[in-house]
Amino acid sequence: MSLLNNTRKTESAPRPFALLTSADKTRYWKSLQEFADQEAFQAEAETEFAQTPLQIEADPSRRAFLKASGFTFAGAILTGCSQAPVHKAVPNLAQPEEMVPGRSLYYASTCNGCNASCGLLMKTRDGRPIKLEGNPLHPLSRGGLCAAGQASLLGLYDSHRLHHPLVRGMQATWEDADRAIGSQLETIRREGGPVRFWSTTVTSPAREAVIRRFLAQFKDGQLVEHDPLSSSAILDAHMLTHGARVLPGFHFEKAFVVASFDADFLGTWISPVQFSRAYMEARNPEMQKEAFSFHAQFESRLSLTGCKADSRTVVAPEQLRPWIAQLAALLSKKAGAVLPGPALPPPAHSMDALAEKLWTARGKSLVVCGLQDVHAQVLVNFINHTLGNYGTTLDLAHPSHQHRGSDAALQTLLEEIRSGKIAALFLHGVNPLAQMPRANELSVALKKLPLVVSFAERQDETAGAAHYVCPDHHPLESWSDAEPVSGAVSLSQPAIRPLAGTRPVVESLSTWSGLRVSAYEIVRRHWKEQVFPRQNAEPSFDVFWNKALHDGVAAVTARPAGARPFDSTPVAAALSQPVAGGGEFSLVLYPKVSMLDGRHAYNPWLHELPDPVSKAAWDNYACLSPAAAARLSLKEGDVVRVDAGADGSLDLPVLLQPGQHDNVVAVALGYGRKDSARFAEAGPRWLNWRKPVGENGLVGTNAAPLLRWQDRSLTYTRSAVRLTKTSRTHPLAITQSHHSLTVPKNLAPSSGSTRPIIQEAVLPAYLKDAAAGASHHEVPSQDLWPRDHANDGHRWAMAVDLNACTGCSACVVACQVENNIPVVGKDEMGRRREMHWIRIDRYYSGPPEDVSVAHQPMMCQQCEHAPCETVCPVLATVHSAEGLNQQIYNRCVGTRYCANNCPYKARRFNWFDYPHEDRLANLVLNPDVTVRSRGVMEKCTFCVQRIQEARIEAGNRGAPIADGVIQTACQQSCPTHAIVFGDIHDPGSRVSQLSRQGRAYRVLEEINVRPSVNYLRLVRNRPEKKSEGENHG
Amino acid sequence: MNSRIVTILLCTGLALSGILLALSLADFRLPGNQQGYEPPQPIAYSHRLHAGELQIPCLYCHSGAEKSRHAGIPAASVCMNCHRYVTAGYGAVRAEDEMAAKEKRSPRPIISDELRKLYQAVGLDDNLNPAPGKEPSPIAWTGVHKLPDFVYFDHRPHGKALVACQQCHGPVETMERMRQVPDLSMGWCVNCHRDANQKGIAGKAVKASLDCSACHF
Amino acid sequence: MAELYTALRQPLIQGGKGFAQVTSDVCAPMERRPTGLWWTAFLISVAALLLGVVTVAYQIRTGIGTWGLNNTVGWAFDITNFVFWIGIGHAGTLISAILFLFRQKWRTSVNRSAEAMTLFAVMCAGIFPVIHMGRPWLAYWIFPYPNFRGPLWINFRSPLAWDAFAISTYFIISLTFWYVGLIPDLATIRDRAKPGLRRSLFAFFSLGWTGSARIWLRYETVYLLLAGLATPLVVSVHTIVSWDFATSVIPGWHTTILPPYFVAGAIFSGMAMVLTLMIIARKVMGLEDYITLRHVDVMSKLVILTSSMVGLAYMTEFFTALYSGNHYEEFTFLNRAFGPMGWAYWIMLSCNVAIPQLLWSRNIRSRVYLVFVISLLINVGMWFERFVIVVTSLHRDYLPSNWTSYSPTVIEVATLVGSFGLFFSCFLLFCRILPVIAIGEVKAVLSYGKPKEEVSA
Amino acid sequence: MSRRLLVGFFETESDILGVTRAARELDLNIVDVYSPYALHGLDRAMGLQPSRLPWVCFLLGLLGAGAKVWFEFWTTAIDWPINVGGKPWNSLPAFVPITFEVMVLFAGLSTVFAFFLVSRMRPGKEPERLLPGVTNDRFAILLEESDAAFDTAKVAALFRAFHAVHVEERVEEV
Repeated sequence: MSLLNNTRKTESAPRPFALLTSADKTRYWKSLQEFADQEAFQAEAETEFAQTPLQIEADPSRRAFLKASGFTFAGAILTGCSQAPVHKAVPNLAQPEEMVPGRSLYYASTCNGCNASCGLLMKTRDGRPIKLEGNPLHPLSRGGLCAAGQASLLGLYDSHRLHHPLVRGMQATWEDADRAIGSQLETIRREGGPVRFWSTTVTSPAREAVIRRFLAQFKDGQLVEHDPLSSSAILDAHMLTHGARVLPGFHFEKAFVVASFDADFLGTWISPVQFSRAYMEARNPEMQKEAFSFHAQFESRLSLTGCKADSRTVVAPEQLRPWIAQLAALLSKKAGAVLPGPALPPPAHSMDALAEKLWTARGKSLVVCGLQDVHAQVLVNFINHTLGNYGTTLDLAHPSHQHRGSDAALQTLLEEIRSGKIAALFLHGVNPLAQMPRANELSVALKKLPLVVSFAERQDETAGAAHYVCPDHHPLESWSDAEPVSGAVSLSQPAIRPLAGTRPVVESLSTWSGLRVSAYEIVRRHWKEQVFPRQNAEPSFDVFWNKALHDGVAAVTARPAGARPFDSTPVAAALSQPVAGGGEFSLVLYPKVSMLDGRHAYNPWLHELPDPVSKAAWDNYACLSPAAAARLSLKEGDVVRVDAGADGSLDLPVLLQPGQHDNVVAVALGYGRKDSARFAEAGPRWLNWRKPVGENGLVGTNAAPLLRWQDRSLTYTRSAVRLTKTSRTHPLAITQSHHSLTVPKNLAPSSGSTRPIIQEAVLPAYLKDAAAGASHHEVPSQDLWPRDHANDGHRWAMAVDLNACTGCSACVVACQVENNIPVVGKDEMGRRREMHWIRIDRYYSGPPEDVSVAHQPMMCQQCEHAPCETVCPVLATVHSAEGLNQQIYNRCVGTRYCANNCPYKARRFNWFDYPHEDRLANLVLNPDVTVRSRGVMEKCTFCVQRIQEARIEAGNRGAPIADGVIQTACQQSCPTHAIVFGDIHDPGSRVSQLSRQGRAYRVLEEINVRPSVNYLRLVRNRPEKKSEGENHG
Repeated sequence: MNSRIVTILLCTGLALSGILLALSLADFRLPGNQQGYEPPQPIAYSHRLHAGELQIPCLYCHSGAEKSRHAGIPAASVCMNCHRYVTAGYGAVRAEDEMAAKEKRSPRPIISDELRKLYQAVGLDDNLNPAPGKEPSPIAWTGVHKLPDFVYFDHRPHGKALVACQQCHGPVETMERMRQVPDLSMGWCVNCHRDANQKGIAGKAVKASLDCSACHF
Repeated sequence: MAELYTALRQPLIQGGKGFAQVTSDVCAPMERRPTGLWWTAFLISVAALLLGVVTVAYQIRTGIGTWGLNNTVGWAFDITNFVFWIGIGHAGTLISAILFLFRQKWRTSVNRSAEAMTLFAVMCAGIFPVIHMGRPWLAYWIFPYPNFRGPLWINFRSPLAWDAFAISTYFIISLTFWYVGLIPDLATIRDRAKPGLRRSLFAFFSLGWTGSARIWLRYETVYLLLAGLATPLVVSVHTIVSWDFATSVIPGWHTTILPPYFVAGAIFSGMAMVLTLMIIARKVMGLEDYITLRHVDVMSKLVILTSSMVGLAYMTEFFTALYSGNHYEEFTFLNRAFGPMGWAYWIMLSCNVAIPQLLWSRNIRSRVYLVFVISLLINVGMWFERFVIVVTSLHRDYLPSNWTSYSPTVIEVATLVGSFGLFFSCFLLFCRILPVIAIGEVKAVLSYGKPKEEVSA
Repeated sequence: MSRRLLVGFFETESDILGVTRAARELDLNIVDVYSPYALHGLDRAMGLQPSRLPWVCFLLGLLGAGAKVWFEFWTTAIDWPINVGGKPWNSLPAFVPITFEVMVLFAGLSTVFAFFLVSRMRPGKEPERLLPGVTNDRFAILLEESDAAFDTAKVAALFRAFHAVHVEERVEEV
């Protein structure tokens, strides 16, 4: 596909040495005659130089040299005038009707960033996807898209992707691979050996059908699903209590009281985008008023969900099940029943209050648990059953298919692999050698198997051990579908022709089944036969298909999960389980919102994304509470050895994490992956450049070896690990070094020590006064000067609801993709030179053992009295007639005065030329936004390119720009709709409504810079006066 | 001695260069100014013939100007709309017809040299049948009006405001080969915007933005 | 305004010199071969200069990222050095122009080299605003010149634009002032020199000076006018430099006291630098008779005066901040003194306020080596004053999430060293090729051959 | 035509001032006086008018300031008004610093150039009528011999009275 215009916008202002570089590739012209006869001119130009200064070298006199150089210089000036590179414009041979060069087209699809399968809109330009956005029509994600989903776009343009199949590690053709695999499968078909297809939960019903058909050819063919971030215990517990291995649908929007035991449902648990949106629906103070939900969180480390909790209790991981048991006992007492099993110690006061709240909100409450512990999950099921939540906030009629993996099945599979019984093993979406404990053993066992086929897109750890690697398409290149929740089906369609010689799994499987069918055929046929009959609304399949393709989603009848009524038999057994313990420290392995299970370890955008809680990027680390670190006399960045005895040990840098249990060390999964070896040289190189990778040559350390099997579950916690300090240090790239709005005690001024940057109110106070929690209210003072600037047109403004913001950081990545923000690497991040235009400030308050956390998205506030503008000597940042603080990159000389004078420090400087050498990766660049060069200031402009596009489109139609038509990238991606953008001069617009609310305030409005961003105060469902132990355990 | 000769030679050379420079001063432009740029094109397409004589509207070929930022260079398929039938200049076809009439034979298809390049590009042979074994390959035109990469000019609002194409592209209908007429400098853009705000365009008041972010973002 | 002489006062120029003696004394260093000491100093300076050139070239090639700056601290060594050098420069103008207007005759021995110092310091200072730019090759954009962008002018509201005008005006006027002062001396040297290149050069630059009384009359008028212009200019330049900070919104920068504070500080640091250089020059070049202990004494007193002014400014701004009730303002100053960069504040305070008070003692004033050490410490302290203002205000500003630290890289340190290299290389060259003492003006204050009343008046 | 000039050389400031005053009292035509430094009172002794250079300085300074303030106003408020930080188009207070600097620049440079112009000084100019030693340690007075008041004896006595160290005659082409 040929592109009309240049695919990359670069800023090409004169560079210092540009004149001295020769133009060996591009042809230059000086005058028309010369241009007409380029070759002759070239020859002439060459002789002109060749005959003069060089021949004088025989005469060494200084005079001659000076003369020669003078002449050369004059000649250079003569020949150097008016040079401009010739650029080719190559139109299509035949123009597809809907494709207009320079116009973006949006196609609906399904996200493949994790198993949650959110709805996607793929923005394509000139035949290539350049941005992924949430699909507002999708019933679960409803327009939101998380950071990992946004960033998965970069995987498409990853030059390290496999571009061809590998046969025993060697490049091969598909014919060779097919022939070899086909003949081996033929043998297995004849001889009947066991065939296993090991995959993460197959969210695509069409693919599942193909896999099952493929496996059906063999006497013993099995699909083994396993999720690296497993929810197996929930399904297993439902098997015990409801007779069906089912993951219920969670309806946070219907829950007025939410109790979560270690479930990070706003961050990484099962379907965070869906849950965040639903959760916030029950927490909108304007809409909800009294029905504002109450959220209690019990966890051992500070999760993103814990940050939002109204009541957060720090509990050691081993103690979580006993706490659940207590809650179960309290609730069963209220229900008038006695809990079978041994007596429990008397409950904590806070538990009592929570039980009371839950009991009051029977049927409108929700208790969730993220533990990989079947017994704990059984108890949670019991609690939810007692509260009557099944059928209201827990949906077994529309179960989730997002996580179906079974740890037990996995364990069986691993045993089979070790025993060498398996004849053929297919691996899709899993990377066991990086995700499983005892990987060495597994690697040896894998190599002994007769046939191991991996469908990995990249040569990951496991692909290296496979006999054949048959790389799958990137999800944006292929047809697929998904049914994340029973009844909600969605389609995936390709946004680009495959960039490399890859092949969709379903095509590979159909090829090996004897008849190659294209993925499109497979999906369409599946929908015709399986999906279409599940709906009655549309009689014609073609219409149904086209509509589903257009919308990306379709609603069909759900498939019953076959759940039986609650059976309390397993509860007694769950209660009588012994509690593990012992040892000073327990290890908690957790996923980060960026790296998740590590499948995105190739993705620099996600590595660069600071963790919204720790604010650290480009690493995983051992989180310790400040007290624990003090006990071990560890400082941030000291390398500590986390020793789990026979299972191995990890050496990790320490990060101090308030709000964490003092006996817990928490380590993120998904790091130390082979895919991250490519970052060994990342970032601008200079004298003091520091490697972004650790001693292992990888980003972070893989913590998977410390996963633990317990009761046929792969659990993420482990008791009795030993921590020993090593003598090494490993600098961490932490992008926020002061964590609180309170200034250090010794520097506290008499006028108060806490800054009103984030304002918050408790719910009772808010209900009395919508403006509760306001710091001093200052009426914007009069100007010293006349108001010269009529502003009668649009005036763009933004409202950010701090109550809705979970800190998930989707906006950060969305902005990075939209605005061509470069990846600067760990060293630069550590030097506090991150380039993100929007950042999530995270502030702790309260004592370290009971921290409250607030997140604040911070971007350019587009001040009406912008301090940055006045100080720019060259008019590179000035105000637009519509209230935007414009930044003109090509005018900027880079004095950084504007950034110094920005009270919000929202400006970003190009300290170096950040790499743009990867021509494939450059295809992701947004052609609507200039790529900035070194020495230039940049910042958020409220996505002015989108404003311009909307204005021009509206102008062409002759209609005004409707509210909501322009969505900034951050706003579009936000799962909770915390960011609203619009015209504040339009009294009906959402943004002006929000800005008039009692909760609205402006950060630093006392300095009269008049920011255009209104923040809405955070409201916490806490009692007005904190009495001891009331809400905090 | 030797040095003196060299000096004389150099001085002469420099003087000659100086004369050359003086002559080219009339042509002198600041870097980036490509006023008068008139590169040869792979096919000697004549705007004078198509837009001038034949009066084909600009938007027939450059249809993107209404829908997109870029006016676009027409796809070869657009050329083929007419050139499926028109294969050579009128004169050449007449001559062949006369010759055929004279020689009492049916006229042979005449294909002009320039149009042959088009047919080759779309993979057709001289009888306008798909040429076996010939990959169609797009025509690499040489861009004439090029703005720096940090400038986002958009054709849509200008067309909507009834700015004539010639305002920026010059009298294209008289050009045998495409030539850049204005200097396309920022001042040129800005001053046109100012004029338009004062005088309106085609008798209609317009609001042409003078904001930086109208073009730079 | 005649000076009062008491019996205790020494004459300004010692050794009962005649006019010819003065001429030959001052010209001697230019006419003999450079000493080993000079060569050593010069080579060290040139080496430092080369180091600076290399590091600046590396920085321009690679990017400002080679400095230790970050998103919060956008200026550090660059602007610190800029303000420091500009401050150094101010003493030269003060000694030449302001003391000239006040008819302080003792200035004649030091004004020439003080003016040269001004020029070189302004050169050093001028480098930093250029190289601190992300795209220094576009530095000319901050001047309003006709262009093809609309035309697009510059932002006359920006203190950086003011800076550009102030610095260039300051340099041009200082250069003019210095050159005008040199013309008679150039003629003197021209007339001493044997025919040859040296004479031709001096003849070229002495503009045909003959010493005619008619021209002397105009010359005096011009000199007076230039002094009258340079005096408000020197005040305006540092006021404008202080506006870089004072017009901002950053707590610690945004204070109205900054202009007088900066001017006082500039004169203070300049005096210290003049003292340093003079003490070296009189020793190295054998000019003890011209730059006498009395000069050192007078300058020391000025140092005490300006030091006290600076100290008052420090106290005032601290008091204002604490009394303001403005949280951010209060915090910034507490943080300056007791925060993580408090050490810089205390270096500043001790070097600029505490140590100069020693000069109240005549004993210390009369010991040249002690004065020398104190002057060096003041230079250090004044550098830190600018560092404190620039960095400690920035590194912890409004939003705590932005708080960072700052530490310089080797590139920044080498650039500072390089600027010293440039300064001293220029100064040493100046000592070799031009009269370091204004011969004509010294002759005018000699007691030799004066009417009685003039001498004693 | 040529004229004859008598040059008297003196060694001290008091002598040259004295001889000049005396010569003026005698109504001698003092062509010029030369000194190695600026002599106070010599202008009075010679009866010279004060220089008019301050006017040049004042007027050109005024011109510079006026031109600059107009230029700043024209560029920011008229030619292309751009909203900078919400400040008014005519931000006069902000224009003051540069206006002042340009005023000083104009005044200073124009004064110096005017001085060079009226004194006929230019780079590379060979000094006219260079008397030996006057740039070092000698003072010299030039009297026109053709003057009616000129009396050789009187002048000789005068010179002697003021300790002339050397006297010579010069013939100059006019």
